[in-house]
Amino acid sequence: MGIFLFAEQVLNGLQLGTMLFLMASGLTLVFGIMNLVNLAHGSFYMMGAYFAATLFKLTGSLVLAAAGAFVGVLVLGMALEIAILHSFYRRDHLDQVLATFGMILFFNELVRMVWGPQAYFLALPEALNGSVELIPGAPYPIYRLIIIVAGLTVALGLYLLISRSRIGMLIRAGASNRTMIEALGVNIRVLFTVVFGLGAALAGLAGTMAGPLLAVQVGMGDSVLITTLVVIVIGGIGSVRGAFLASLLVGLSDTFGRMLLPASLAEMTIYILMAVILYRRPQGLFPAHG
Amino acid sequence: KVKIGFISTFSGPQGVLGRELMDGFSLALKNLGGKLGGAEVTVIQGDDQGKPDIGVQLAEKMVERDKVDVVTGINFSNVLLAVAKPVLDSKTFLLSINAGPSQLAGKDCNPYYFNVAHQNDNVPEAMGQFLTAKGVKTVYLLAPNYPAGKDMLGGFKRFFHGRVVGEVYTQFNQPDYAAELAQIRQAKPDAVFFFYPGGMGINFLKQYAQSGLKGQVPLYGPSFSLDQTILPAVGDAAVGTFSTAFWSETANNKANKKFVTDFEAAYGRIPSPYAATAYDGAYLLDAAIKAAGSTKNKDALRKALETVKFDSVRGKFSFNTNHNPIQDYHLYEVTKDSAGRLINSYRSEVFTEHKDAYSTTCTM
Amino acid sequence: MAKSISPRAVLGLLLALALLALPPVALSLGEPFYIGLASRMLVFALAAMSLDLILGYGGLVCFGHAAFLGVGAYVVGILGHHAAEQTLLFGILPGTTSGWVTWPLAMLCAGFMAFLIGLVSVRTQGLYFIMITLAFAQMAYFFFVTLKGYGGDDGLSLGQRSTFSDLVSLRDKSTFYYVTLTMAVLVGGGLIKVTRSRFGMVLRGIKENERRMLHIGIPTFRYKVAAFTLAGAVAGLAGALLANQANFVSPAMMHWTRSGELIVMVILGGMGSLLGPAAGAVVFLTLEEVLSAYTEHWQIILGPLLILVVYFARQGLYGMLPRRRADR
Amino acid sequence: MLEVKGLEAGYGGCQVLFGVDLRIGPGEVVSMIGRNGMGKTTTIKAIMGVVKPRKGEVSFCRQSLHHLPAYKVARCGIGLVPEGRQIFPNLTVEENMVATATKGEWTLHRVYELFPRLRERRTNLGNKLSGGEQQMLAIGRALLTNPKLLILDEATEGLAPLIRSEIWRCMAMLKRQGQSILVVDKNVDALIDLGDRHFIVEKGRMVWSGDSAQLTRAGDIRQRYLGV
Amino acid sequence: MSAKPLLQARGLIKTFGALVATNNLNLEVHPGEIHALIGPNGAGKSTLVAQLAGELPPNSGRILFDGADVTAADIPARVAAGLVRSFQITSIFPQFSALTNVAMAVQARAGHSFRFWKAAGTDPRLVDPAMALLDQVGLGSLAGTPAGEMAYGEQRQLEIAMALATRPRLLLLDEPLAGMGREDALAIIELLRSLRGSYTILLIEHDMDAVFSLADTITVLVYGKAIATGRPDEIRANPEVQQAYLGQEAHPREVQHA
Ligand SMILES: Nc1ncnc2c1ncn2[C@@H]1O[C@H](COP(=O)(O)OP(=O)(O)OP(=O)(O)O)[C@@H](O)[C@H]1O
Ligand SMILES: Nc1ncnc2c1ncn2[C@@H]1O[C@H](COP(=O)(O)OP(=O)(O)OP(=O)(O)O)[C@@H](O)[C@H]1O
Ligand SMILES: [Mg+2]
Ligand SMILES: [Mg+2]
Repeated sequence: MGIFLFAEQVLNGLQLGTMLFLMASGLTLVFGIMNLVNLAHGSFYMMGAYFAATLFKLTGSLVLAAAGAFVGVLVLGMALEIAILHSFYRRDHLDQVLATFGMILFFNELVRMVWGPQAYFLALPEALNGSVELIPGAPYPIYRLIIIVAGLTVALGLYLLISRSRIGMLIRAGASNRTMIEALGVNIRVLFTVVFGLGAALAGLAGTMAGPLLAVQVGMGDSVLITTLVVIVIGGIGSVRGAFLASLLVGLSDTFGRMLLPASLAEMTIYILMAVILYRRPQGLFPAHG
Repeated sequence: KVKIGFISTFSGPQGVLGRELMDGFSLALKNLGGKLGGAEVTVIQGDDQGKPDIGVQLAEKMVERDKVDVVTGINFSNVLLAVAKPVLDSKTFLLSINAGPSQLAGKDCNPYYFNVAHQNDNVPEAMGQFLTAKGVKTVYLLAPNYPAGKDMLGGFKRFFHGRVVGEVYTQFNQPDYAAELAQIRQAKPDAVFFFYPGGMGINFLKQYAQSGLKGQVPLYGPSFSLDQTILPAVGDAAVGTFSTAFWSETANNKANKKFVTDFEAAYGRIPSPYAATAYDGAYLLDAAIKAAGSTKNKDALRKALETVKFDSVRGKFSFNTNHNPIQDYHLYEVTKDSAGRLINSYRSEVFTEHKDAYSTTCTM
Repeated sequence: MAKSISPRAVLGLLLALALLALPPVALSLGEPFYIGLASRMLVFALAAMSLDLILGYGGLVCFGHAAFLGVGAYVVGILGHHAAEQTLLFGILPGTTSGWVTWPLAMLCAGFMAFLIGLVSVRTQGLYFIMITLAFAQMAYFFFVTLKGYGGDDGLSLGQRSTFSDLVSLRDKSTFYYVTLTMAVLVGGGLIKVTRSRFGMVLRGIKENERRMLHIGIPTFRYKVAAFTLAGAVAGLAGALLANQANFVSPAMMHWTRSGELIVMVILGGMGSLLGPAAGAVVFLTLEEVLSAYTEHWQIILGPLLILVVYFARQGLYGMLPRRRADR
Repeated sequence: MLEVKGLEAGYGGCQVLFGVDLRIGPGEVVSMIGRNGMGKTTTIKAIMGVVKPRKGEVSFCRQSLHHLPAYKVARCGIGLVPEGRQIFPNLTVEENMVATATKGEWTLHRVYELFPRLRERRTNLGNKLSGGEQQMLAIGRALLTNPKLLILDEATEGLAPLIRSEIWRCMAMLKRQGQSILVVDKNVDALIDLGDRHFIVEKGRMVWSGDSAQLTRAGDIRQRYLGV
Repeated sequence: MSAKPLLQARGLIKTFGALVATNNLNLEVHPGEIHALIGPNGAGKSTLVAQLAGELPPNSGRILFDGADVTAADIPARVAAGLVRSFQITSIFPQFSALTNVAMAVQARAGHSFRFWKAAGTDPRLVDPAMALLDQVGLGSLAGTPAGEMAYGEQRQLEIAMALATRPRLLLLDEPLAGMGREDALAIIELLRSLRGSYTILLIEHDMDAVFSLADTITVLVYGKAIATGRPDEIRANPEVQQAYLGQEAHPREVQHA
């Protein structure tokens, strides 16, 4: 393997990883911290992509589209939490699985009805469509670089928010014992709604960024959801730091698996990785609760 | 009355293919006054989502419950192969208007199976022939990992005599090709031959351009990688790319001129080969049912299908002994038309009255 | 069991009659298609029951149950393929279509796979367990995708259905239906018996409070593995039946969405009741069939419907039945 | 300061409280005593709004708490040391305390003075504490909200005798500083020493109330309702 | 007191990071005695029980039960040998009836849980002994009540019945009186007293009334170390113990209510 190829693949792995992290951070918050198994997280990814695609068509500005989609999914997530999901926090995980599975079906069909069954393919503006030579002789697509940077920024922000800020403490406390945190004077209801919305919006952001790279289509969130689940489980459910490392790990091993292994075996890489890690550490790499 | 079961991929990244096929077929039906061979037509539509198992379920339902006369519409070879058994076992006609898996052309050929489009190997065979003649030394091959992908690259290699420096089968419907592109850059081939239909093609072409490879290694593909389901979404990144095909939107014959004009008028876009073969399929059925009188006498209908003549948008068309087409193949280049839209422009003839490689192994 | 005629008994009797009468009725209406559909439902009922054994009783939420279904189906498919091609499996074993061989073998293979997977996964808990079973199922999925010799991604058509003796031909839809029905009743009944046995008690205890089970001296690990194996084997049988019903096997049978649907069937029906999940399977497939006939966008109805069911019927459909006093 | 009148509450189908009356004046220390399962904790939950009262009035500092959500009740200035400690297992000792702390007399430093053991275990996760350490943490956490009224539900449970007397001492000190306290405990003698007034709860009703002197004398009452 | 101890911990060490929770501990529990373990909060009592019961592996040291080394044995194996614990926080099967709770423990003791066919709910070999045990702890009338709906004190009694059903030779009781009112506590103390002699018990309790009225031997743990072992009166008189643990609560006024 040449050094250029290696470097390029590392970047590819990072790009996939940071993308996954945008998904995983939101899911691990909702999943591990708020104790809600939200399979519909993939739907937020999809909605983000569709919102962005539509806004992009209307305005022609990628920044506007991304911002609009972020806000759109934020609102959608909060609305969903207020209307339905908040009453599922105390329910059994399986109930949550079933309810959010229902949401997947709903959203997929909704998108099919509103936007049609065929996929959308977005073209990037000329400025982002090319590549730059980070290392001379090894060009790399600008857009993918942007994804990497955006992902890393969000990662840092989230880490600070959750593990350093008082808000983070309250969220974690509320996750383990809602009643108690309320009895101590915290309006956990609103806090959870906001956190849920934020998680959804991050997924939406991931979808927005994936749109021009891949395709905007019905069900695009489903397979991403599974990979995201793999990530947060490897990282340790509820741990943002774990989700970050696991995202990069999964991104890199998937990319290199694809290069070094035959096609179907390559698809297995991340699952083998997960099984091995869980075998050695049944709570993931960074178990959030002792 | 004629009942047609139309199974196709209507959703997902490949959903455009189903739409193209359906639109082409419907256009023909409209031109034929809603009738095939004078009989009223009911079309029952089913979305296989590109998945063989769903295709099988749909086909069984159509054959058993709806009792259709003909199953058609299928765009993916893997779905077609899976659907073939329940349909053909019940002695229902299976008319392919796109997919052409080698198995059904060869050892698994069947009296009730007809392919009015192409056998998968043929279009790439033409490109193999062309690149060999052009003197290309090394080539890198990519296709999705499913029967048509295998057939396509197999066909290419049958006529390409240079060196294959890489042959990659990616997961079906894989959206991201970053890893493969990095490897192409490393391999430095003279040319890349890729078969990625529909949404896969769009993603591949876009990412190929973004990665900066476009100026370095020229791309070649079968028409399905560069047709009208792909070009509008890809834009200028595709200009100058060569493909081989048995049909293009610019094909110069009377039937095709009418077809392309009607299609554009009806749907506001240029048709793709899928629409073209679907259109032909309807005309074939019309002619055959007319000749056989009805769909009730299956033997008569089969005879009619084998021999009947119809106005193909491809010009010359006839069936080989294995019910697969004998037709011409040409080279095209992606250019811009006067309105600035991307189109495939005729460059040269590669094969005339070309037959597939499997007809000899077919014993019916 | 019921001494006087309880609403439950009446319900049961009606159900039995309806099940037995289905094929002749469908045939007389000229709709043989529905016999096939009913067989399919029974197969999934069996699969859902097997999942309920570990999920509803043992608290082991297996998100890869479809893998066992798929393995069972592939045993039938692969042996049938070799029988049709007259080739040898691994260069030594001849193929066969005999159900006497393939069905038990399907159970054995699926059971053995469940055993191995169980050994590794039951060490983990909760969501981790869910995910590790998913991981193994995905591996199985991609493994069969890799097997290009058996069609890979594209699946394998069965040349013919399993054969037993000249007396029963599964080719006949009604016969196949009755065979499936018999299997579902026998195995389902067996599972019910198991859940009431000492072994079943241990399973429930594990779900209720595993730590406590350890401290009354029960090495829970081996019981969980055993239950997992048993459930896998039964799912394997369901897989064998499914292969016969569809005449087609493909990796799609083990896709994670399939596993998800199985879980949905179990919860919908009411977990920890065996009969509930069986009903859940039937209701789910019926909904799919009915709604999809009604509108192309049937999932927009099914989705919210599922949410409503979880919201209002905490014990699933089974919980809505008139109840005997809880017999736990 | 806190006034409870005719409070009725329960869980789902079963009613637990059948008209509880309770009054706590400013700077007063009031105890609730009674056998297991008589409704002491439920009364506290109903005051906090964790359990929704079915009937009756609860007011705090002349403000009605009726149907206020728990967090608003808490913000009115009620600090709770709940039964069963209810430590946040996934927060460290220090985080457990600062997460809900408000500015006031009680600071982290003072709590550490009170429970040096907590300082030693400062970075431990909540669920990695011994039972008694968790109890200290629960008290510290409530103090740090600087409440006007401190409610302690079995706060000395599981504490070693030494610490237990430490807590009693601490409560006496708080009392001297004018802190209002509602305390539930099974150690009647200590309560008599500390409390101004006492309420005996029996089957969801207040069956007796009086000051320490009265309670000391009422041996029959104690025998009947408390079994001691 | 017989010469041979039933349980011996030798040089047991357990650390959590920098914290030494069990510090080179030696402990002997003799057959038939009630041995109380007391000490300040966080002294490492529960940690010790966890090690004895097999939940936590010690860093070093050995645990001998009836002469056999069980340091590496897993929980069920220890239970089978007769080393059984109860929990500081009630741990039962809340959805099961009281009877089933105990029957489950009887079944565990009987071994043979790999029985897939015969119904367990009506098996007299399980139900009869379970019923007898419920009667013994005074819960006979509540046999059919779901355990989760029982009063707290009753749940504690049930917990002990379950422990007894496994026919322990040594019972490890971690704060069995926790959260209990005076009356219930007295009932449990009575129950434990009635078990004296037939079972060996290692008792952890902060309720000094209970400890001094029940224990034959008391060991005091401070910072993971046993600072004293002896008869109750010796311990009460020990100034070091008073200073580290008892404080003024050993004051006679408190004790007189026992
Ligand atoms: N979450 C609950 N659901 C249903 N019933 C409950 C619940 N919590 C308590 N109860 C019942 O309410 C009654 C009163 O309980 P409560 O906890 O208020 O008693 P208490 O006086 O605090 O007793 P203790 O001294 O044991 O703490 C009891 O009979 C109990 O069984
Ligand atoms: N898993 C753990 N990780 C880190 N520290 C722990 C862990 N478990 C216990 N500790 C610490 O070890 C010490 C001993 O704890 P242990 O629970 O054994 O105390 P104890 O003697 O039972 O106290 P109490 O009487 O309060 O229940 C405590 O300081 C506790 O914080
Ligand atoms: Mg209480
Ligand atoms: Mg302890």
